[in-house]
Order: sequence, then structure tokens, then C-alpha cells
Amino acid sequence: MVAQNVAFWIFAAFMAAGAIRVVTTDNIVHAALWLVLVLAGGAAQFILLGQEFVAWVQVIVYIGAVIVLFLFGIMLTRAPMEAEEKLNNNLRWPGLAAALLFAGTLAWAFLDQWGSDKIKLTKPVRTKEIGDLVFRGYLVPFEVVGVLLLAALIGAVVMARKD
Amino acid sequence: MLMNHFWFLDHAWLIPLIPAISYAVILLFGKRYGERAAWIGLASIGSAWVLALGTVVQWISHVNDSEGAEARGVVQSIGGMVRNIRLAAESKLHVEPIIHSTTWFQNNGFKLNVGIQIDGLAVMMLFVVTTISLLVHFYSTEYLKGDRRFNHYYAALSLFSASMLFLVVASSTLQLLAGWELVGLCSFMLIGHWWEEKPNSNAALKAFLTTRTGDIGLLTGVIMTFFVVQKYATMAGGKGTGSFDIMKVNEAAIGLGEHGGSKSLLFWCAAALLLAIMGKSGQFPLHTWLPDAMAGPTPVSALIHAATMVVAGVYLGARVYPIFYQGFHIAGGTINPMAAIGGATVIIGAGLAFVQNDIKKVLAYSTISQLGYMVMALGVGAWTAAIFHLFTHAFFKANLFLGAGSVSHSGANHSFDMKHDMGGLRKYMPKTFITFMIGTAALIGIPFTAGFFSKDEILAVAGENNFTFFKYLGLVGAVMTACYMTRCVYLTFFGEYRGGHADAHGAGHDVGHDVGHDTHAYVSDDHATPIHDDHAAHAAHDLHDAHDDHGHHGPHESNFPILAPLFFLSFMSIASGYLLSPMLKIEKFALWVEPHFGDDKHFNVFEPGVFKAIDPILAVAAGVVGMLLAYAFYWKKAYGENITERNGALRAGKNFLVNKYYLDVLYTDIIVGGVKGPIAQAAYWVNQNVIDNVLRYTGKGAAGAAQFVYKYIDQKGVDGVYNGSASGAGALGGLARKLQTGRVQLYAFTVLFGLGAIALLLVIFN
Amino acid sequence: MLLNQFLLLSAFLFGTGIYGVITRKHTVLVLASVELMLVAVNINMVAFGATLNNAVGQVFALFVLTIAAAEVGVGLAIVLLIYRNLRSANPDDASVLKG
Amino acid sequence: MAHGFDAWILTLTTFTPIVGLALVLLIPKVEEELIKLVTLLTTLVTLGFSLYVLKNFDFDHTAKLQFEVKKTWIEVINSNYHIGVDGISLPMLVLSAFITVLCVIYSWNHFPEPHNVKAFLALILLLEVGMNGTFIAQDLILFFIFFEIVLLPMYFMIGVWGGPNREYASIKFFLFTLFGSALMLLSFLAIFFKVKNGQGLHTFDIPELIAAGKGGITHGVQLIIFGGMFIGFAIKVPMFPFHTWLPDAHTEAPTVGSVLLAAILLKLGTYGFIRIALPILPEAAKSWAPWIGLLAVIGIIYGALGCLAQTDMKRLIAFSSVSHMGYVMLGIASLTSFGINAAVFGMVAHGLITGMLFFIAGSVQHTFHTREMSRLGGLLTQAPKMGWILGFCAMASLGLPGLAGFWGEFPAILSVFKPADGLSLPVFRTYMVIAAIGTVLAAGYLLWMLQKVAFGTPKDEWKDTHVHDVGPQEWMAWLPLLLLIVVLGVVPGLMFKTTDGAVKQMVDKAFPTKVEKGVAEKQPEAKSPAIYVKHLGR
Repeated sequence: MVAQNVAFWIFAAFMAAGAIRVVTTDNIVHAALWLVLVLAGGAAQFILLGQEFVAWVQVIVYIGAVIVLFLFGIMLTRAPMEAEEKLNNNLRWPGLAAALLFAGTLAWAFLDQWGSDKIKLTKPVRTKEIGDLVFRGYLVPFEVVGVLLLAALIGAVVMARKD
Repeated sequence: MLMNHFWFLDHAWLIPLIPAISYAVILLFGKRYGERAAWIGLASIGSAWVLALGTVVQWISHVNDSEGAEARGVVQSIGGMVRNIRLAAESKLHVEPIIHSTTWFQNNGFKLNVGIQIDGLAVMMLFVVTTISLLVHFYSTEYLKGDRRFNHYYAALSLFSASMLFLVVASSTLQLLAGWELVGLCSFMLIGHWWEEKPNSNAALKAFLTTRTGDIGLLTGVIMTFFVVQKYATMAGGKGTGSFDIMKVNEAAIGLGEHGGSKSLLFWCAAALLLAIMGKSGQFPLHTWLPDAMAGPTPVSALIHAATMVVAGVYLGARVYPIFYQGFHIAGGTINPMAAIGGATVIIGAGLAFVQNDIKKVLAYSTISQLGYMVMALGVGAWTAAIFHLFTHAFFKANLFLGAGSVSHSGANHSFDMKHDMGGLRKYMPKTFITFMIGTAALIGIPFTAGFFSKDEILAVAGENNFTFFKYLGLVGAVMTACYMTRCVYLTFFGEYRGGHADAHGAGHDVGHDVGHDTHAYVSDDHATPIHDDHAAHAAHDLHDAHDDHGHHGPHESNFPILAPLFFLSFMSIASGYLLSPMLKIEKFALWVEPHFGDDKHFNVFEPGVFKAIDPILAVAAGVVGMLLAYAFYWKKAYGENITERNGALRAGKNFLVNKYYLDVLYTDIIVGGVKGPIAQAAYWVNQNVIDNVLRYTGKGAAGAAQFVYKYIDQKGVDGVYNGSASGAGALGGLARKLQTGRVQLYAFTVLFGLGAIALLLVIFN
Repeated sequence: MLLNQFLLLSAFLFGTGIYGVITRKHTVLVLASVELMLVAVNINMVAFGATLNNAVGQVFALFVLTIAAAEVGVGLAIVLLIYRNLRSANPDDASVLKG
Repeated sequence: MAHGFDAWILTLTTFTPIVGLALVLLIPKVEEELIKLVTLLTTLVTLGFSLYVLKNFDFDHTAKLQFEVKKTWIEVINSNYHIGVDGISLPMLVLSAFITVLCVIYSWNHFPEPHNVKAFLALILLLEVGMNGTFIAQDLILFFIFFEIVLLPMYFMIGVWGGPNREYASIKFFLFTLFGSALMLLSFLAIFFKVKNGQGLHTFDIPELIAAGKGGITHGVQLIIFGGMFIGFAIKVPMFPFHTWLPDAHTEAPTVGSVLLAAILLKLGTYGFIRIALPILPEAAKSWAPWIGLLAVIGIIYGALGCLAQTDMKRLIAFSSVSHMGYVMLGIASLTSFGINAAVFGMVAHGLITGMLFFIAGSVQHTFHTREMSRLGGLLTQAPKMGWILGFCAMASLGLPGLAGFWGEFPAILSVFKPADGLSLPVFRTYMVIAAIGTVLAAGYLLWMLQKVAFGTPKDEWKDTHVHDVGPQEWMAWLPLLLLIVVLGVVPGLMFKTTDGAVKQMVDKAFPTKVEKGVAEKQPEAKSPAIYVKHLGR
């Protein structure tokens, strides 16, 4: 278990650093790439928890698709590829206050509630189980999400279309 | 025996019902029958009159039966000892009223009973009201011929009679209230009969509003009667439900008074009801509407003044008399509000009658004065005398009013102005003259006319009950009455005819209107109301042009429908007095009319006075003095035409001789003139300027206050608060507007920070 | 492993995301910050799922992922639209709502 | 609980207009006659249902909720679809259905500008749903929803078809009532959270709340909750000083709107007091009563003064509503069954009489295009029938015995002489005298109006105008009202019989009288025959 713990802290450190850079860097493209780091770290944490399927989905969907979308968005809005000016506005201190407040509250609540609960990993969750669950218990939400995606797709096309 | 021994008494509810139906019929179908609609009204009031006569006959025989010949026989023979013996035989003397009632509605255990309560008082009133009303109906067929709203007039007349009769037979105070208000409504309709002219509708409004002011008293008073009963029932250990039944009210009032409980409730109840009487019966200071009410057609004035509207107040006083008797502690013999108001009204009304040039206004002020006698009589404990005076006054005052109507109707100008349009009329209309003289005699109290007996009775009993002050006040009133009535008769029937002929018609009309224009919405001056029964003018474009010609030649005698009621009323003006006279040892009226006020045996105020020779002598002397004064001043013009204009020291010596050492001046100028001039003028001035102004300025003040309240408090103040709060909200919005920077991220910050704060709170307090 | 490790990590990421949403001057970066928050949520879900030893957490995470994808799609379309109209991707310039 | 058709009848009475509304919306706008016909039929059917209720109502048990239905509605807050009528709500329900029919008939050829028959009638139908629903609701949430439904159509009616100042008036109306509603809703919620019913659940059910008593709410909190309800209802009544929306709304509203506003909408407030505020929070009501009474008498005098200052006929009638509703509130403030009976009677009577007065004002405006009294005059010569009807209504309104107005006024004044136990006698007796003075003022302004409008001769500008007297549509709309004014005035027992049981039960539960209770058992006279004949010496 120690190895896992160590791995967790390493990944966590990377993720924290990446996240901070995402919100602080002055280069847009870098920000997107730092985000990739955070997402990848997240996928790694999932694997640590034995949740493989979602980890791979994370890698494929997020890193493979979402980040690409981001980059396209950056290009299409003709954002400067290099750091030119500050990318943060004058709301830094309020933002920090809100962030600290939120994070602090969450942390307090978590510590308070689950102070020493342990995660006992027995065996990884297999994809079959997930399939069973999705197509039995959560069929309707699944379908709804499918429709939602379709709607988002059409909506995005309609909105972004030039006419 | 006619049908049932009690048939008429049991079915007295038919008497108000028949005219009420007639009202509806005339209103709905009147147009179809044109002027024949009058006959519907006549037929209905005629049958009501027959029914009323039936009740009179049956009631008298009922009283005589239950009295038993023996008690009354003894009383009759002993005469002077009447009082003591009657007290002894008292228990037999009350004849219980006949009550039929039904529960109208029920509300939380309280039942409102309505029905009829027939006793001597009610029977007497039924007779008076139906009689006068019948005569007025008949009289009006001629008098209002060709009027443009002939049908409405008859409909209103029917309703008027119906409501008054309803009031008379009422068995509960609430019914009294209903009848009372309906009477007020009808007087409104009739006074304002010619509503096209503003002064007429003003007069109608004034009458309604003034009596309505009195009705504050009636409303609260009737409510208090309810609680008087409740209090008494609770005191007697009963279940303590209130009631409006007049019998119960009287019983309770006597009981509470006897047991010394709830004096203040009784007092306030009496005070409230006295206010109602003041409004309705034209008592000082609420009398100002009565002269204005002359704006209505003259037969209506007769009806209002003799038998319906104003008498309702006195009737109320007599109906729930125990309330006043106990509430004002009348037995004590001290000055009480009721006697004081009545006494003041006697003098004030009579004083004002001096300075009127309008014959109807003289009569109107005289009515006020006579009503003052009645209320004063009630106030001094002379119940029987008050009612007796009501009874006789109804006939002779109706006689006088209808006589005045005859004079105007058959005179040249349809005017009531004595100074301009009358004089010497006795030659032109001798029959009217005679009847008018009989009425005047009765009003003055010439011996052996009806007024003599009734007025005398009031004064005698007032003296007996230790109200000496009011006795002499009444005598002063009698002097004044004699004086102004002599003047009135002189101006109307003696001297030279001053009226013009047809061509003067328009001029007379204008005089009235010139004065009439400065009126305003509520309160009009007395003189501002042109008193013209100029229905002929209204009718000029109407169907009956042919009839109108009588206005175009000189004065002449009226025809049958007008004279017949006058003859009958003249007869009654004398005959009605012979029902009660201690002097002649007649006590029938007292015996027949006295009501039964509950079970208490010790309450008896219905005694006729004990005859003392001094009383009639004083009264006659008063009358003679009054007449002589007027005779000297007006008739003989002992002091010339325009005495008041003369002055100056230089001519004094010559005048001293010419004027017979100024003895006449002393008599006429200083005494009569003083009374006639400054005092009456002052009274009139007070009436016109103070009381009327109080009313006027109260009206104006209310309007002003209303304007103020509306403009400043409502529109600016109260509304301002809301408008202010609205703009306050606007200002807040302006502040909030500042927050709407349009910076999405600032919004996001606000939302997220707020959310975080709430979450933190939840965490902390959980 | 303690459950709290993951939860605290997610709290940190979430806070960072909030900071980003409030402060970033480019709309695409605001969306990226939102993604950070979503990842934080996902980590939470998965951690709880692992603690309770079932697959529900994963399923929820999958749904979140899907919705995140949809959100990014629509979000970027909006960004494009804004850019096309305002010639700027700075959220501060989209201030039509200013009162 | 009712069964079979009876279980549906109240629902039908309330929601039939919705069906009509749907039909009206489906008909093209140009088919005006058809729209009118459908609306009239709908309202007639609704009236028919309400008459069925009236006919099958058990008048021996007026205190009992009849035609009662209770179905689960919003389970999570334990709010039920609970409807039913008792003696208090029955007259109001029938009145509401009745007045709506008359309004539709009157509208037939009196459509206000802008001419849009479809929208106007649709709004009337929607209004009827709200009005009928409010009077049958036995659940606070249900009550609230119906109470609010009423607001919208009236807002549009004033705002679209109103007079020149309509926007101000409609917004004022809307804001005022909405403000009151908000406080009222807060009070309802507070009660919900503070009181538990027999099963230990929080509830919005009115009978359950009454049965639960104050449910352990402290006196101070009760006072506050009552205060919230008071403001909500008092604005609707409207009581001084919350009345300022009324003259504006009335003056600007189209005739039919004014009639409905005066006849039904104002009653929602007083009905709320009687149905909800008093029985649920009796102790607070007792503490509030002197203040309610004070505001009521101020309203009586103040409204009358306001009337005297008016030059606009319709505004005068509007102010007279303030005065008359003062009597209703005074009756309620006495907290006696006598006074509350009078209040219910006064509500119905005021609905009939003032509704009628507004009809006439509307017709006068329709004819002369002005309501300025200084420009009017001689109505009696130009349109005698209308003039007489105006006179009749003025008399009814000033409380002439024998007409309906009297029975709302007189018992209310009477009840104040001896209010419920624990209320100050001197204070309430002072109110009595002031209220009695108010009757004189009432006579003053009404007769003044009558004189200005009806008496005299027509002004020069209208000399040659041909004035239509009362026409067939108007007769059809007015005659029932006039007849009812007379019938209720002559036989007030019809109403008192209906309301008495329900009111008595409410008052006995909420404000028990010490004296009466002990005596009630030994009250043999209750069985005495209705007619007794007393003859002596026969």
C-alpha cells in the first residue's frame, strides 16, 4: 500500500502544479498543455483506485478530444500563441478568496466527515460490471445523455455556423 | 257582531299593506291609467281608512269590555277625585295590546320578531294617519291636476302612508326604525317632487340629511334598547338574550329603572332616541329643515306636518316612553333634556313665525312650535296630554295647510307670499276663509276648540308634575301663537287684495328665483327656497292645458275636492277636542289610548290632569293678549305703516302728541315690536346665520376637510408613502444597478463566494 | 490509502478551478478552468465508488465526462460566436448585460 | 366526503370556465358572436353548477363542510386538493358565478376600447376560475393559488382596457396586492412550520389547522403571523390606509372590471379574514381586533370624506367602497357571531349594490363619455329609468331598511356595542357611534351624487343628445341584481340562515363566551313556535 500512497502523492503534486499553471500561465497554449497534465494525472489516480475503464475514457475523451477542441478554439479565436500580456484580470484577490473559501470549506467538511476512512481495494472494477450497470440500472440516463450529446452537437453546429 | 270581535285588530297589518301594494301598482301600471292612477291610491287609502275605523271601533269596545263598567263609572261620577281612585283600581285599567308577531330571522339564538302591536296609541295613530292621508289624496286630485309626474306623486303618497302606518303598527323597535327611514325616504321624494329646480332638490336633501343626523341617535338608540332588554334579562337571572320587541323594551326599561340598575345605559339610550326625535320632529336646533320642506307640494306639507313625518318622532317618544321616563328621571320634576328641548322649541318656533311673509312658512314654524309642546309634554310626564295634542294638532294643522293650499291654488299667482299676493281674500273665497279661521282658532286655543283642550291639558299636567317653569313657558308660547296667527290671518284674508292678475305671475315667479340662485349643494337658506306650487307652470306643456286657465283670472273660491277636506277638518278641529277634558269631565281619550307598558303596575303616567279653573283662564288670557297685540299692531295700524323707520329727536315732541303719549309705542313698539322685531329677528338671525351657518359650515368644513384630506393626506400623504416606497425601491434598484457591471466573472465571483459562504455556514452549524 | 487524500485533492482542484473561472481573461481558459472543476468532481465520484466497492462511482464519472464533452462543445461554439461578434474572447468585453 | 356527482360538482363549478376559456381561445378572433355565445354558455353552465350546489346544500348543517373532496396533491408539503363549501362560502360562491354571468350579458354590446372581444372574455373566464376557486379552497396553498390567479386577469383588464391613467392604476393594483400576497404567503408558511395536525404532520389544511388550535405558537409569534395575513387581506379589502390602489383601479378599470372588482374581488380579503385568519389564530385576532376596528371606523369616515371631495362619479363610488367595507371589517372586528354574520351579509349586499352602481356609472359614461358630475345632470329627464335605478341604488347603498344594504350595516354596528369577551367596551362603543355618524355621511355623498347626476335639467351640451334609456341587455344584467337587493332586504333570513350555523361554530370555537356557555343548556325558548299570538281579555 505504501507504493500506492507514494504514487498518489507524486501524481497529486503534478496535478496541483499543473492546475495552478492552468490558471496562472500567460500563454494560452501552455495553459491547455498544463491541463493535459492535470487530466492525465487524474487518469492515473483512477487507475490507482482500480477504476480502469473510466481512466481510459478520461484519456481518450479528455486528452484526445476535449483538449483538441480547446486548441481549435484557441486557434479560431486568434489568440496569441505566446505570452504577450497578462491573462489574468484584476479579480485575482476576490478569486483567491472565493477559491480558498470553497476549498477550505470542502476540506473542512471532508476531514470532519471522513476523517480516517480507508479505501480497501479488493480488486479492480471490471468493464463488464460497468456495462451491466449502465445498460440495466442506468439505461434511461444513458439514453438521455446520448440525446443530450446529440443536442449539444446540433446546437454547437447551429451556433458556430456562419450565415 | 261584525265578523270576529277582534277581526280588525288582528288584521291591522293589512292597513299598511294595502297602500304598499297600491304603491307598486301605481308605479308599475300607473302610466297606463294616466290620471286615473290617483283613484288607485284613493281606493287603497280609503280601504285602509275603513280598516282603521274598524280597529277604532273594536278597540274601544274591547277597552270598555275589559274595563268593566263599575270602575270607570265610579271614576266618571266622582270627577275631581279621579286620580286617587284610578290608582287604586289600576290593575284593571291596563288593557294589554294585541300582538301578532313572527320570527323574521334568527341569528345566533337571537330572534328578530316582527309583527303588529295594536293598542290604543297605535289605533289612534292609525285613525289619524289614514284620515289625513285620505283627505290629502282626495285634495290632491284637484290640486295636482295636470302635474307632469302625477303618477309618481300618487305612488310616493301611497308609500308615504304605507311606511307611516308600518311604523305605527310596529311591534319591534327595529321595525320602527325601518318605517322611520322609509318615511324619510318618501318625504325626500315628495319634497323634491319638482326636482328640476335646484332649490327643491336642495330642500329634499336638507330634509333627508337633517333627519338622518337625528337617525344617528335612532340607530344607536335602537341598538341600546336591544341591550337594555338583555341587561334586564340577565339581571332577572334569565338567559340574557336581547330583543327588539317594544313590549320587552318597555318592560325592561321600567324594570331597570325601578331596580335602580344601569342608569347610564338608560340615560344614553334615552339621549340617543331624543336626538332621533329632534331630527324627525323638527326640534330645536335640528328644526331648520322643516321650513325648507315647504318646497314640496302643499298637500304633502299637510301630510308631513300633520300626520306622518314629524309626528313619527313624537310617536317614537310615546312608544318607548319608559326609556325616557326612567332614563331622564322625569318623575323627579327637575329640568330634563327632553322638556328643555321641547320648551326651547316652543319659543323659538313661535318667534320665527312672526317675521315670515310666506303663509306656508308661518304654518311651518307654527308646527315646530306645536311639536315643541308635544315633546315638552312628554318631557314633563304628560304622556296623555302630548298624544292628545298630537291628535288634535293633526286635524287643525292639516286644515290650515290645506287652507293655505286652497288660497294659493285658487289665487291668482299660485304664490304663498302674503305681503305681495294676498290680502282681503275673505271676500273672494269665503268658504276657505271660514275653515281657515276655525283652524286658526284651534291653533290659538280659543275656548271650546280642540286646541284649547289639548294645550290646556299639557299646561295643567306640567303644573301638576311640578314643572312650573315649563307651564309658564307654554303660556308665553300661547301668547306668541295667538299673535302670529292673527297677523297671518290679517295679511291673508283682511285688508285689500294686493295680488295682481295673470300678468303678475311671471314677476312673482322671478322674485322667488332671484333669491333662489345663491343656494348651494346642501344647505340652503330658508328664504332661498321659492315657495311656489307652480305646477301649473310645469304643466304648461302638459296634457291639461285646458285646466290651467284658472291661473289667469282673479282669486276665486276653490272647488269641491279642495273644499270637502277643509270642511271635514274644520269639523274635526273642534270636535276632536271633546274626547278629553277634565273640565268637562270627559276622559275617554285617556282611557282608550293609554298603552300597556309591560307588567309593572307602578308605572302610570297616563292620568289626565286634574281640573283647576285657573288653567283655562290663564290660557285664554294668553290667547286674548296675543290676539289683541296683533290686532292693535297689524290690524288697526295704530302706529302707522312704517313705524320702524321713524326716528329722530326733533320730531319726538310732535310725535309725542300725535302718538297718544307713546303709550302705543310702549305697547306696540317696545313690547310687540320688541318681540316681533329684535327678539324674533335675532332668533331668526340666529337661525339663519348661526344654526344654519353651523350646518352650512359644517357642510363646508366637511367638504373642505374632505378636500384637504383627499388632496394632501390621501393623494400626497398616504399615497406619498407608497409612491415614496416605490421610489425607495427605485433607489435600491439604482444601487443594485451599480452591481450589474456586466462583468460575467464578477457575477461568477458573487455567486461562488456566496455559495461558499452558505456552505461554510451549513458546515459550521451542522 | 485514505479516502481523504482524494477528497482533498479534489477540493484543491475545485478551488483552483474557481480561481480560474473568476480570473482568466480568455474565454477558452475559463472553460478550461471549468474542466478542472469537473475533474475534481470526477475524482470525488471515483474515490467514493472505490470506497464503497462498486461501479456506480465510475458510471457517474462517465456521465460527468459525457456532459463535460457536450459542455465544451457548446461552450466553444458560444466562444466562437462571441468572438465573431465582438472580435474578442475576453469575457469582460461581453458586457451587454451591464445595467 | 361527498360521493358520485356531488364529489365533482365543486370542481366542475370552478374549472368549467377553463374549458370555456380553451374553447374561446380556439375560436378565431373575428367570430365575435360565437365567442360571446360560448362565454355566456360557459358562465351559465357554471352558474347552473353553483345553483346545483345551492339546491343540494344541506341548510340544516351549514357548519359542516359539504361537497367535500380531499385528494392528495403536493405530497411533499402535505398540501391537498381539499375543497368544500359551508354556510360562509356558499353565498360567496353563488354570488361570484352569478355576477360573472351578468357581466358577460352586460358586455354584450358594451365592449370597452380597444375592441378585443376574445381576449376580454377569456380574461373574464380566467377571473371566474380564480374567484370560484378561492371560495371553495380548504387548503392554504390551494387558496393562495386561486387568490393569485385572480390578480392576473384583473391586471390586464385594467392595464389594457382601462382609462387614460390605466398603466399607473394597473401597476399600483398589481404591486399592492402582490405585496400583500407575499406577506400572506410568509404567514401561511410560518403556520405550516409551526403547527402540526392530529397525525403529527405539518399541514396546510384549513380545517385541520383550526382543529389543531394555536399549536403551541407563542403569543408574540401569533401576533406577527396574524399581522402578515392582516396586511395581505387588508390590502384586498381594502382597509385604510391600504386603500389607495382602489380608487385608481376602479376609476380606470372598464365597467365590467369595476363591477367584478367591487362585487367579488374585494370580498376575497374579508372572506380570508373569516375563513383563515380568525379561526386559525383566535388569540392574535383578539389582540388585533381593536386595531382592526379602529382602521375600520377610520375607513368609514375617511372613505365618506373622500367621496364628498370627488367630482368623478365612478371615483365617488369607488371611495364609497372603502367606507362600506369598513362596516364589514367592523363587524368582523367585533369577533361576535352577530358581527360576522353581518359581515358576510354586508359582503354580499355590497357586491350587489356597488356592482349595480358601477354598472350605472358605466352606462352613464357610455352615453355621455364623461363621469364628471358637474357636467352631468337631469338624468331623470333624459333617461328616467336609469335615473330611478340610480336613486334606488343610492338608497340601497346608504342603508335604507328594506333593502339589502341595511342588513350589512345595522347588525355590524349593533355587534360592536357588545364585542366578544375581553375586548374593551368603551373603545368599541366609540366605534359604534363613529360608525353611526358614517351613515349620515353616506347619505350625504350618495344623495349629493344623485342630485348632481339625476336631478335638475340636462346641461346645455347634452340638451340635444338622444340618450338611450336602459336597454334589453342592461335590463337582463341589472334586473336580477335589483331584485336580489330587494329580496335580501326584505327577507334577510335567507342569508342569515345560511351563514349563521357556520359562523356560530367558528366563533364558539375561536372566541367562546363565558356567559353564554353556561346558559346555552337551559334555553327552552329555542323550541317555541315561530308564531305566537298573545290575546288577553278574549
